[in-house]
Amino acid sequence: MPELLAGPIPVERLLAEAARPECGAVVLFLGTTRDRHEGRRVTRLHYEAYRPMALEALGRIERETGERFAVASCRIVHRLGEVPPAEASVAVVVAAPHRDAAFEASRWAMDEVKRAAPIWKKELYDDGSGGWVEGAELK
Amino acid sequence: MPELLAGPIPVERLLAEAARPECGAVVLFLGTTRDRHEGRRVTRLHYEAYRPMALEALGRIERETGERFAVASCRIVHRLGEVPPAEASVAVVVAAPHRDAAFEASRWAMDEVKRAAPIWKKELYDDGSGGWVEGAELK
Amino acid sequence: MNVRILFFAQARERAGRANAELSLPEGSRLEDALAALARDYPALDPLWPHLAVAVDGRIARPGTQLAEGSELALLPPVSGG
Amino acid sequence: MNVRILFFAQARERAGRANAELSLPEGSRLEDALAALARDYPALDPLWPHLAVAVDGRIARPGTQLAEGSELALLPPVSGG
Repeated sequence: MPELLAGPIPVERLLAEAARPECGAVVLFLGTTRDRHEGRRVTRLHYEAYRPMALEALGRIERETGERFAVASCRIVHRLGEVPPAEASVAVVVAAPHRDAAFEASRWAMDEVKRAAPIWKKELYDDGSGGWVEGAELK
Repeated sequence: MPELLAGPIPVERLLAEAARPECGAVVLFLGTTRDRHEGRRVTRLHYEAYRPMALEALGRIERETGERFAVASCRIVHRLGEVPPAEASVAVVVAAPHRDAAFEASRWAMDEVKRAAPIWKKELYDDGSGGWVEGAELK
Repeated sequence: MNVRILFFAQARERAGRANAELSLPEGSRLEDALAALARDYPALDPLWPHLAVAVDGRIARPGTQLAEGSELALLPPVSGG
Repeated sequence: MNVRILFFAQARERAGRANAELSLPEGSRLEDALAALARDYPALDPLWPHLAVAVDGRIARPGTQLAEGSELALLPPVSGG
């Protein structure tokens, strides 16, 4: 089950929940906030979501990851609200018997999160202005 | 700098050390102990290393990962001694500006660890016997 | 009938609000609601070509039939992650 | 001269020990040390085709010149990770 939460992503809990004795590989992807974008200084990011639809989209991605790849589990957690530089805005955790599937599944799931979840990111700059990040049109 | 250590891998510390404001992606790979191998029940793994040469090999892999891929950092930590099922025996942490490079670098580094580091794994079975895992001949 | 409108991200900022109620004749379709919104919120004009619209949590086509209490969401291009 | 031998993994188990000292004539090469080890530890026989050997932490060829205090390591196929 995916989660949308305010505040830091509980990475250690996610890893503990992903660990299972029939798996030899866990891949954790963290998307973290960069402090520069196209030459401007980013002081923080603001995320918002259409929550019920985002949870459904992330849940669909979790399930589809399990169907497309030989993995035992896929969990996606996205942070909302303000995220300072170097902190994680999204975590994807995949556990799999073998590492190739874990890497491929994690990458695919992350691409899908960016493509298909109704979540938006605004960059806030050091001059007080802000800009929504150019994204992907939902289909 | 790589580490060889007894006891659980301090994943949270490694992630905190990897986080940096110019990076948008962190990929953590954990190799975990499986409880079955070719139909036998594995109760734990035993790892040993030729420590100075293993640290040199892992350090070389960390550096070469940074040269081959557009990543900001690569850290490798391998646990030695006994490792129970579902616990991590190895961690590779890569931070990069963009996620594709982070995934590719992590995967390459992990393949290299298995191929080139003088570290050995013995499976201990529930009947009290054990077996060294067939590995890669060093070149 | 009344439907609920949710504005997100740029749509929220351009509309100046996060949500609204819209009264429509019985039998209205999504395209009727969108025409009303285009009239009421001219600041949304540059966004329309890029907006997806969901009805009750699913991306919907303009011919979609609305019902009392339907939830319409205006969804700019997404940028999660 | 004396060199130090380190046995790892299967080599350690077959040799029945983790390390040993070996006395060799001055000017000995790695191949001379390996011949002595093959004599002293027949249980290593099935392993030799698969062993790599390091001298002072680097994989070495049989012609490598040894020195007083050299550290030789017998390295079975590796299986870290």
